[in-house]
Amino acid sequence: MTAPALSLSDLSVAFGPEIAARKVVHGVTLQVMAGEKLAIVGESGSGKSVTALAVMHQLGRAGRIVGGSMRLDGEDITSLPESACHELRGRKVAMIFQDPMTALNPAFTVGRQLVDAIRSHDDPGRKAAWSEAEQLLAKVGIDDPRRRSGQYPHELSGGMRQRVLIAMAIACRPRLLIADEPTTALDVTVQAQVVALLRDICASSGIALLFISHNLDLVAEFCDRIAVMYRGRIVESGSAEAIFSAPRHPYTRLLLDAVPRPGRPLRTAAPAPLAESPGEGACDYFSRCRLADADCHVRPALRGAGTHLSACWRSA
Amino acid sequence: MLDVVRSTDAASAAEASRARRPRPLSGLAGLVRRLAGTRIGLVGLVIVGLLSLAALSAPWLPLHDPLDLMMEHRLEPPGASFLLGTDEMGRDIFARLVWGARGSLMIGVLTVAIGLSGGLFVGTLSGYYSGTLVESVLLGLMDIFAAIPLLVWAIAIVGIFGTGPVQLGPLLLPNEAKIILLVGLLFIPGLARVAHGLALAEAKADYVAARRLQGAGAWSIMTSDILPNILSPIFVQVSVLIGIGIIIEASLSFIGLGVQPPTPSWGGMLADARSLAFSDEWWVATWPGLAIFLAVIGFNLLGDALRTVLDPRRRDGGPAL
Amino acid sequence: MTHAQGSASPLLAAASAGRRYPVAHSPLARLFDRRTTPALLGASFEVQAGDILGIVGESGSGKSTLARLLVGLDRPSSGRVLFEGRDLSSFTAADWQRFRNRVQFVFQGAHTALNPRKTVARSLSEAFPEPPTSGALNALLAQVSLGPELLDRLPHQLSGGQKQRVGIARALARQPEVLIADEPTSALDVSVQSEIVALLQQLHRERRLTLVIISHDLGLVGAFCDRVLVMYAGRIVETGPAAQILAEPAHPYTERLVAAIPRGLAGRNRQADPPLSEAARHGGCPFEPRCSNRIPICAQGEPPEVLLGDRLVACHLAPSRPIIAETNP
Amino acid sequence: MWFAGRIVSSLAVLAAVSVVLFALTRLTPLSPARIVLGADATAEQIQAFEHDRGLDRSLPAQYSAWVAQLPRSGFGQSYITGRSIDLELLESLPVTVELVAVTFLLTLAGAVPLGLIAALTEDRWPDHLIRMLSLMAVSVPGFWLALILIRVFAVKLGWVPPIGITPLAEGWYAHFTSLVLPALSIALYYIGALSRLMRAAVIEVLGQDYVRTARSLGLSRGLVARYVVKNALPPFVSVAGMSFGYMFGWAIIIELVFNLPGLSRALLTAITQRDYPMIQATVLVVTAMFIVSNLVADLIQRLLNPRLRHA
Repeated sequence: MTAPALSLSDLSVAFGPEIAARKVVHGVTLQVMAGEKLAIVGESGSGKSVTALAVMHQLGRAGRIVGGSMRLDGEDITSLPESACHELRGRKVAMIFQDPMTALNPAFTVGRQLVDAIRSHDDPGRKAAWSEAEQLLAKVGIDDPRRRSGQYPHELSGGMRQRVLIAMAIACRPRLLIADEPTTALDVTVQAQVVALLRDICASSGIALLFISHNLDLVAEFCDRIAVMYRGRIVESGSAEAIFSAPRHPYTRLLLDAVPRPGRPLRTAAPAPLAESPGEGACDYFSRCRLADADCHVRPALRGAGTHLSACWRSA
Repeated sequence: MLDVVRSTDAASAAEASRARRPRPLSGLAGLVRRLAGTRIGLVGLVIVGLLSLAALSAPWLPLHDPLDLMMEHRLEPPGASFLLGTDEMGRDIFARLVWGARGSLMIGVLTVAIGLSGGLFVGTLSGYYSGTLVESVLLGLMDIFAAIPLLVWAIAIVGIFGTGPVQLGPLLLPNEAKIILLVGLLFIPGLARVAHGLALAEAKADYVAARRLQGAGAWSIMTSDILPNILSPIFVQVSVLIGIGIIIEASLSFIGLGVQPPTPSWGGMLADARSLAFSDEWWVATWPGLAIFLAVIGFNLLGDALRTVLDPRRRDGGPAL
Repeated sequence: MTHAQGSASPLLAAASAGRRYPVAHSPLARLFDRRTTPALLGASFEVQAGDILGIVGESGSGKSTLARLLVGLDRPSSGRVLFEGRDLSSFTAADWQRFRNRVQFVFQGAHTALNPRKTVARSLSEAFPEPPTSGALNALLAQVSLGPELLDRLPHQLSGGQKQRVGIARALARQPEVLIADEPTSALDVSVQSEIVALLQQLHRERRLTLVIISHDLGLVGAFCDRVLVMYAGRIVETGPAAQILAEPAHPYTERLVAAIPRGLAGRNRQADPPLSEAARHGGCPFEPRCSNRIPICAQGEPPEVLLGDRLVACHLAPSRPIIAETNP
Repeated sequence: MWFAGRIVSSLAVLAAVSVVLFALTRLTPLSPARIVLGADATAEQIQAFEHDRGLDRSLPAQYSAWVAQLPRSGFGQSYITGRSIDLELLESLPVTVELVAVTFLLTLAGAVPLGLIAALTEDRWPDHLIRMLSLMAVSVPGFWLALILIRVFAVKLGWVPPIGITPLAEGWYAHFTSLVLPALSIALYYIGALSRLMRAAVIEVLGQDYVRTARSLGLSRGLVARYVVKNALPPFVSVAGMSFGYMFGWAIIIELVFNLPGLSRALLTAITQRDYPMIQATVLVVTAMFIVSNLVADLIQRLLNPRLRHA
């Protein structure tokens, strides 16, 4: 049996100095198989982006991994020296970010940046890299790649820039592609195209995709599995079908109800009145939960039969 | 190592350790307390505080007369009777330093006061009326001002008008006042440019549009919304500019165009000591130079501390001259 | 026929309102460079009291410009904006005062909507014509389900949803009849979005507030508004009842917008439209370069506005398309 | 197109500045005739002097006459010596320009690497050290530093001549070393100021999304550094250009300390003698240098920034 493209077990990440460290990711466990598309869904501050940055070893100086382990393609990458990180990034795992307007270097042409990405691992030589760059641009659906590669980022639309970034990310054929809200800053029609492009790339190249979003409707359209995060913990995980059609955690249900959908009246209940404040170790969702009762003063573990797990005492 | 985390998640996580919005000034006392909380701010406060105290209390301090020519004590080295020694004319160097601080600090502070009020006025007005003739005219004027190499013009103008007092209407301006006015005016364009950029960004902010929808007038919006919001990044530069003002004053006095003798000034003392700088009477040229250095570094330290305290996001190197 | 403040006049209306911005920034440069870029090419529509109107379009479609014209933040460079039948450009200072008491604006909940140095209490107090009592402030906050403990807070001490609620409260201070909201939820998390939408709905219900919601999210607008106005490249391309537009879009651009709404499992394996040239078109239909149904005439003449049942559609092909919704009850 | 516009506006600014300068020299309460002719000159003599030089005409008339003679006879003649001001400037200007050029090169050589090192080691000891040193550098008055340098390197150690400039004829090396101390006296401040600026610009760029993109793709350190520097340079170039102009001001003071035969001597002599045409010419030349250096900085900035180039 092949090793998963990415496997996180009990990963914890904290920010801030040692004495005043604040844990923002608590014991996250997940796996992404080759060619599989996993979505992490949650609101801002839920720790979904931090999890991704931890995999990239790009937590910055303030953040660090304080527990658990990460394996990429079977290889332990929990703690790596800087030189090994350089080997890791781009070649084994690549990441695209939310805002394509700022993610490209304004001082260089897009072709040059793509070529730099291609040549940073297994340099095929300048000429070969340029022709490869044009092929990549064509592959991500950019017309007239030769002309486009000579242009600067400010001459391209947002959708086109995100395509260029995707081309750069897959330039060195990584095993895993992490996309952190890659469509949030784009217009809806462009958003649909970018999602379709990511889906096609995974299907044709076998790259595993970790897709981070706050929109459950969007990820349910094309991801195989979904993990819902809340306050640094996975509160529900399972196949997209299971989560979407039979959500178990009240937070997942809230996320599903919150997105307006044509043909369905908005179910917009006023926020639940704040229950008595929970103590240490209570369920994180306690104060927002309508179902909370005495059991919920103890945080539930992620549990369930089969592959559909949830962390709620009320879930069936 | 060099990574700077920018994603929303990570940023909110790091928020605990680093404030992202400038906190509002809660009075001068609060500001001083926060400055003293940083190491460089504390050093800066102590230096600037001691110098100001010395300058203000000079008449009441048990000092020799700074103008008294004690020819029998010419060029005495530092010692018990003359703390820092005497100069070529037998004047007490320590007393002259303390009295010289008055001119230096006053000129430094007042030039910046002029530059600041002018710069804020022009910057706020032109930023608020962006895209109108008001902005074009004001910025054009500032461009002309900014095309002036400050020091050369100061030298030339003082040269042209002479170092004597100048009658300006009912006012008789001593040379110090001329320098203050001149350097202050020349400080305006730099500050106005910065203020303009900041005011422009604020004027485009939605909360300003909201104020207009409430029917608030331009003046009210400029004074109660825009000005308070651009103040702290500008304030950061003030301290540094005071230091520059002090250096300019000392330089002008050094070449004889600044504070006129017999009034003691640090630059003037160095001019007197020029020939001695190469001899063994090292103290004559050392102390006034050190005094300038200390004063300027005090203000620069304060400036750095202000930057950390008031505006953690902007980290520019301050104005260069 | 003229209405003098007659009840027949719509509350708020735009009559071929357009806005062009000069390319040159300074008035001096404008003497030499007279080029302008159009942000809005002429929009006509009416808002009746009690309506919830949604204006949808992608970035650069002119929807925010339109919102600014409606509320008087900007003046049209062609056409007119009318309030109760009167042209805003003929307003006196007293008229503006009255207008501002009746029409207010909610900004995108981004970080610049509130002055970072003013407490909630101060920001709200300024919204009243007269300095309010603390009771009035508390009552205002209560309308947006916020407690008085927030009054002393500064914007950076509020969550995104709280900030947006304060923004709505600020607009409500003068008890307006019309609220125009520009992307009121786009800066917020989905779960908070729905709370803001619920609040706006509640205000509409309880105070018969007329709402104009500007958004890029057709899903949101469709679920929330009575009528929707779809904009593309500075033009209104389709207007009609929200349910009809969502169910049976008549304009090819609207069709694309509807198709792009994420719909969860139902949208699985849906094929996205292929990306098409994004070049702008001069003369002819603005959507022609991106349109998959285009015919030769689309490149030549501006499409006429065609009335299809309750809907207005600006498309050369519109008359020939079968409209099912029209025949359905 | 852009450049043409920029040149026109620069010329306009220069013209405006010359008007201000001209007006200032003519508005002084002291007639130059008093100074040239001495205290016991008669009223007739003064009138004749003023008439000769057109000083009794209206200000606009004087200005247009001055502008009209510029292309023919340059800046005219000195009131005092009667010598051609152009010749006088031709002797003194090269010295100052050379001093400023050496100063500028020293500044760049110091500020760029120090700023880079500080930015790349942000908040660790090399950064703290460089920041502390640069803070001290911007606090030292240049003329005092000059006195110290002379005492240490010229008088005590005898490495370089204490004052004056060794002509190029006596050898390249001797010529250069005679310029090092004055140049260093001016440069130290700018090394401090510009290294701080460089540090700030690099740190700003390091925080940009595209640097994160480059890192997340595993681009080599060298490449990332090139990405960073190219984006950090524009703000640096603009201030460096301005500094080049300002250095002329400090050069005037430092030249005095080192007794260099540059613009300083010309200007300060003219000032003590109230030689208004000379003052005017000197200040205008320095101002023109300042404007040109800003223009060049703008040009470089445009070349570095494709966004501006295409605008």
